[in-house]
Amino acid sequence: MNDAAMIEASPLLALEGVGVTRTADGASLVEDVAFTLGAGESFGIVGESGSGKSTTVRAIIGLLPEGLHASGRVHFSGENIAGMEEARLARLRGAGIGMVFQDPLSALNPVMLVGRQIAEALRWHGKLDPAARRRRTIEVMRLVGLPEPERLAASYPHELSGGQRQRVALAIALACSPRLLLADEPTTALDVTIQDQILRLLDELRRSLGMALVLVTHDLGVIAQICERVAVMYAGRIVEEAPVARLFSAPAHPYTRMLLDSIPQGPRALHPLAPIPGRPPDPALRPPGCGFAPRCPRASGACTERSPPWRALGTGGGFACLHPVIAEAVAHV
Amino acid sequence: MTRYILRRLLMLVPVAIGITMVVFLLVRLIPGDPARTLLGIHATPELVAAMRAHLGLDRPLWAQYLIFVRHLAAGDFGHSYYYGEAISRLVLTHLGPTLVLIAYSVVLTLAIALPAGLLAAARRDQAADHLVRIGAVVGVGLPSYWIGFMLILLLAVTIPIFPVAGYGTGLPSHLFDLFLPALTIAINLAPLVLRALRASLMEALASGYIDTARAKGLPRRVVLLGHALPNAIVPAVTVLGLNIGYLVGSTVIVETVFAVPGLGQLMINSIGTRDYPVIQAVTLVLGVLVVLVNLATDLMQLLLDPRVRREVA
Amino acid sequence: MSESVLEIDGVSKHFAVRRTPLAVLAGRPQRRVQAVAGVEFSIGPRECFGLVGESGCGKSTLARLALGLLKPDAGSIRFRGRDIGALSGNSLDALRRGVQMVFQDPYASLNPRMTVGSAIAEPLAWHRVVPPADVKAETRRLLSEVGLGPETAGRYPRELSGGQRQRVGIARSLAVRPALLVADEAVSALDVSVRAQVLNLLADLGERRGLSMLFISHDLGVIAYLCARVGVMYLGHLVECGPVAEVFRAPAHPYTRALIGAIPKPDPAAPHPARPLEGEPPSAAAVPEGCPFRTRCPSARPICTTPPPRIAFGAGHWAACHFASEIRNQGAN
Amino acid sequence: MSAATAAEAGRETAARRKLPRNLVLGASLLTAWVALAALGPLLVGNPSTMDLLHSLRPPSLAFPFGTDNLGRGIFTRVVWGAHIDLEIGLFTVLPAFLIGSTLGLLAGYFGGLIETVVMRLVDIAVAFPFLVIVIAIVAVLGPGLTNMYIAVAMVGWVSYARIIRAETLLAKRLEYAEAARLLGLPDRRVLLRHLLPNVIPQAVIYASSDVILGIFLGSSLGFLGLGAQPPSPEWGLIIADGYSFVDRAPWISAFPGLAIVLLAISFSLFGDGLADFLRPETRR
Repeated sequence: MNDAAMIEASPLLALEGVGVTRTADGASLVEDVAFTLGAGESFGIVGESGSGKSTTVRAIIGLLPEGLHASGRVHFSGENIAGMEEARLARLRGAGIGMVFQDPLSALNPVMLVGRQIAEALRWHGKLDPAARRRRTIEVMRLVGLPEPERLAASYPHELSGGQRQRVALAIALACSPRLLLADEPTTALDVTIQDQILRLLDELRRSLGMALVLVTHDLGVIAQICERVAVMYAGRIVEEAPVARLFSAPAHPYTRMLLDSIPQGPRALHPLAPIPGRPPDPALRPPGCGFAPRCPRASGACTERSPPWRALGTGGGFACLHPVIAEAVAHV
Repeated sequence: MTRYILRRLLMLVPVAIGITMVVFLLVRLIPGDPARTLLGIHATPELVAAMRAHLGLDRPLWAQYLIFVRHLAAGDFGHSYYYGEAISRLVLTHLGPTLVLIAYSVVLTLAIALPAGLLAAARRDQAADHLVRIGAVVGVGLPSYWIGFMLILLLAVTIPIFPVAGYGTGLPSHLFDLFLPALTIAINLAPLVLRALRASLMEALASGYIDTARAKGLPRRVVLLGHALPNAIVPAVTVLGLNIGYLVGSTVIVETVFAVPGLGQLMINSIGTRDYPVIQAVTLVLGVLVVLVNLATDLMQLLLDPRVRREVA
Repeated sequence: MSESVLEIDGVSKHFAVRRTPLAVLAGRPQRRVQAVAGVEFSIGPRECFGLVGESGCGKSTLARLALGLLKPDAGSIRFRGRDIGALSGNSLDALRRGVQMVFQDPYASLNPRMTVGSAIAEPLAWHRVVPPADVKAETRRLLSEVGLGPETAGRYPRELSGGQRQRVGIARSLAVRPALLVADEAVSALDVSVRAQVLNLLADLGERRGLSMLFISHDLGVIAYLCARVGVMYLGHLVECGPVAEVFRAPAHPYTRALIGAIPKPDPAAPHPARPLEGEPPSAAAVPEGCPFRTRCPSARPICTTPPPRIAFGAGHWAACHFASEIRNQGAN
Repeated sequence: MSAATAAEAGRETAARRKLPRNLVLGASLLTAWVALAALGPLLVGNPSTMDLLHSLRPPSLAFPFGTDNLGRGIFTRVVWGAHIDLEIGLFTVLPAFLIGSTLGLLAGYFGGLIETVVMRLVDIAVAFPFLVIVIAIVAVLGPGLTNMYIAVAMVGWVSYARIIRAETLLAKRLEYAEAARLLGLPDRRVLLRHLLPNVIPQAVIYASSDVILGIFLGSSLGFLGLGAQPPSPEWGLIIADGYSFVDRAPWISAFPGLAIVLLAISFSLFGDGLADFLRPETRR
């Protein structure tokens, strides 16, 4: 990636050396994460549980669970927001950066009317009077495709269906027209047909509102459907970043390759799966060097000595591996 | 809503029957012949027989129970042997102080538990939290008669602000005189409510909707008071409701310690004088009181949880 | 074809909705939910039959019916030709041992206070599957059959990873030497790489032991990988059934078509239907008359308020839709 | 991910699971109490020996906790009282625990008539304030510790029955109980091997806090003159004696009170630690 060019274009979001550690035992859950995101772009982060993908997006707006500590720099619109004091960060949340979460039922306050939960964000970001807030609430509910917004606004979350709840969560995030939306597994708790609706909605909204999207998921299919660029995380690190087409057609990192080979593509007789042996390491007991080395058939002695350096590719993105899958990938360095 | 309350009252009927049966059977536990026990060992057989007839002891048990219930329904608890007046009047005159004491204790309990619970949850694992939690452990670990003793020692004897005992006349005077008794109960009860509130606040603060609220950019104070507290208050009220029996039980001791002329004191005095019908009546009234206060907490939960409110409406 | 191992014949099951005490007090009427309605299919020896559907479609109820944990309101369930519903006591227990379950949540299905070894040894010893002296050896053999080392026997479930727990659950089910495994969302809780391992394990076990399998999942991909035939459920009804390849190549029910179209494919170039399936499934307490899918069906016409006929296409492929032939001729999306 | 991290952390602590600090501290304190109750009386002399020459003496070297109006050493009496009050704790809790847990387990697992009967009795018993109904029963049976134990057993079992029934209902629906039944194991085996070990910890945890309530109850009744009878050095009784001398000799009531507080804190530490120990990740 051409760093100079990116900085000149002043990306909307840029992470540099972001790490997250657990205060209790010093285990590092996320290490040295860096990526940039232009206005209106859609960026996916994919990984298995424990890879640190959710922790990374939460670190962006300082919503880490108790007992976790973030380091590194997060530039949003050119300003470093990492370590910013809570009150200033709060002003940015919702207004500049919105976020939606995995479980739409628990993400909504069960004892507060849906309409009020949407309007609340408007109130604390302050510009509108009550009548205007109400208008905007209905407007944003329409935007996310909620039928009969006036009636639904006077409902409690438990009175809505799963898909409607996730639309409400989306409406809350979008109420103040943020320029960046962080979505943490937004469709994992939903049925396939509802997932399809929400993914299409996210994609449409991003295009029509010119809003950038960071989407975290464990599902490579979801990435393929709505992301332009994607980062693959394993054991707390980004192991590969690529334009979405390249990731699926010519992955460079052995983990990416093997992850793709773990997805059923048809009957076993025709497309047998070659599972990755073993399981991801415990964050507290991560081996030195490349985190994937113990499970990697291409690993050499050098892999276990130090973390492999990041190698950028001319086609965009890059990878961290001493023995990449594709020789051509290296040729581009 | 009215329909709900009516149905809820209807559900109390089996409990009411149970309570009256227990109270009725209570005096049957007296070893030996109740009539003789009541009259003493020097009574003549004729007198005992007359007493048995008077008490209805010569009839079958179920018939005695029906008579007992019929009298109750008419507000007739019988006569006190010791005070020589209608028990219903005795109970009425002693009910007031007990009710004031219970209400006062609940108010003080909430006045301690709410701010302390919020403080502990907001400053989790910090000094304030530890202090509150230690206070709570010590608070429940103090027997009420001993709290009473220490309060008297400190605030009535050493620094004579409050009276050692009494009830006064007129509400302001009641509230002043009952401050130490009510505080005694609150010191025992507040830790239970406080623990429940802290735990449910912690749980609420770890929920998804708190993430959403923070992601909206709400200030911490609004997240805590506007989102966590409304969800956490219901379990705390439940705990208060579960401990109403404990609260009412404590009044018996506290009234004895501070010489409050309430039902508890009446009961203890009547034990000394073997005034069984009075003991029976007070047990019944306190039982009914607990049932009614529980009903009130149920309705309170209803008002606090909009989901339930809507379900019922 | 030899005699079926499991025959589900016109099975229906209703549940009385449990009202909260509050609802009882408020005088709400008793509602009945139709969980399974007139379902029929059969599973042959060594066959793996897949059942797919979204949450609330009745697939888990069907699993419990097949296991004899629930009794059907109508229809019959035959295991090796004997009606499970007509048996009780010891003979039911003996029969039921022939059908074992692989649970979705391997953690909840293992007693937290029993070691892995004793959990597997218990049924072995109780039913004298092997002589008492051989219980230990057989336990180790079962562990190794599911790919776990003998040292696992001394562990407690909480000390294992999700994939390991699922293997333990499978080993315990195999202890009583069943002829049929019912797997209800058995791989849904697992990460992609671990899921592939467990899928291969199930497939290998099926082949090696000659097991039949009822494999229930919301994920068409894993069903296509593992199963020869598939049934599609919607709101308690089996709407389409047939060989997996046929159903995928030429789905004949609009719901199957929509379901296949809604799966995010791990290929950015994969074609995507122009429009998503609208709306969400109605409540199982208010199943539409006639075709259950008509309220969301893009091809619905007035005739759909009458019960749809079952249209067969040979090779055991059929669909319950008035326009099945038309839909089928449109091919896959 | 945060849930996954938490699970990961849970597995971590389970791997190197050690005894909770509260449990160790509470258990040591309780051991000390039991030792005091067993051995103390051998060391400190007779608690009922009066010495009117030394009545109402403040704490000193000769009388560490002072003396009462009859010149009895409060220290001696408090040490003897430990024995009585620990015994009260044991005898108020044990019968209630055994009766209640058995009834709760049967009611929860089998349901039907036994459940209906047990739960109706529970409903009625909880309608009364515990202390009031116990006082009422003791009032008719006559004061004294034995009658108090009888009274507590009559109503105290309901808490255990409630807890165990609720836990059993919950555990019965959990998949491991279902898995055991699917494997063809009979009711008795499922009940004793799979359910009991998973439900009983709740009752044990409750019992560890119930002991405090039992001791409070016993000493309250002593205080009210309905429990242990004079000249017994039961703590509640000593405190009641001291009330008349609150202005002149506050130490009479203060020290036995402190003893109760310390004993209560020991049990509550033990109980909290036991709760951490017995239900680490058995439920999520």
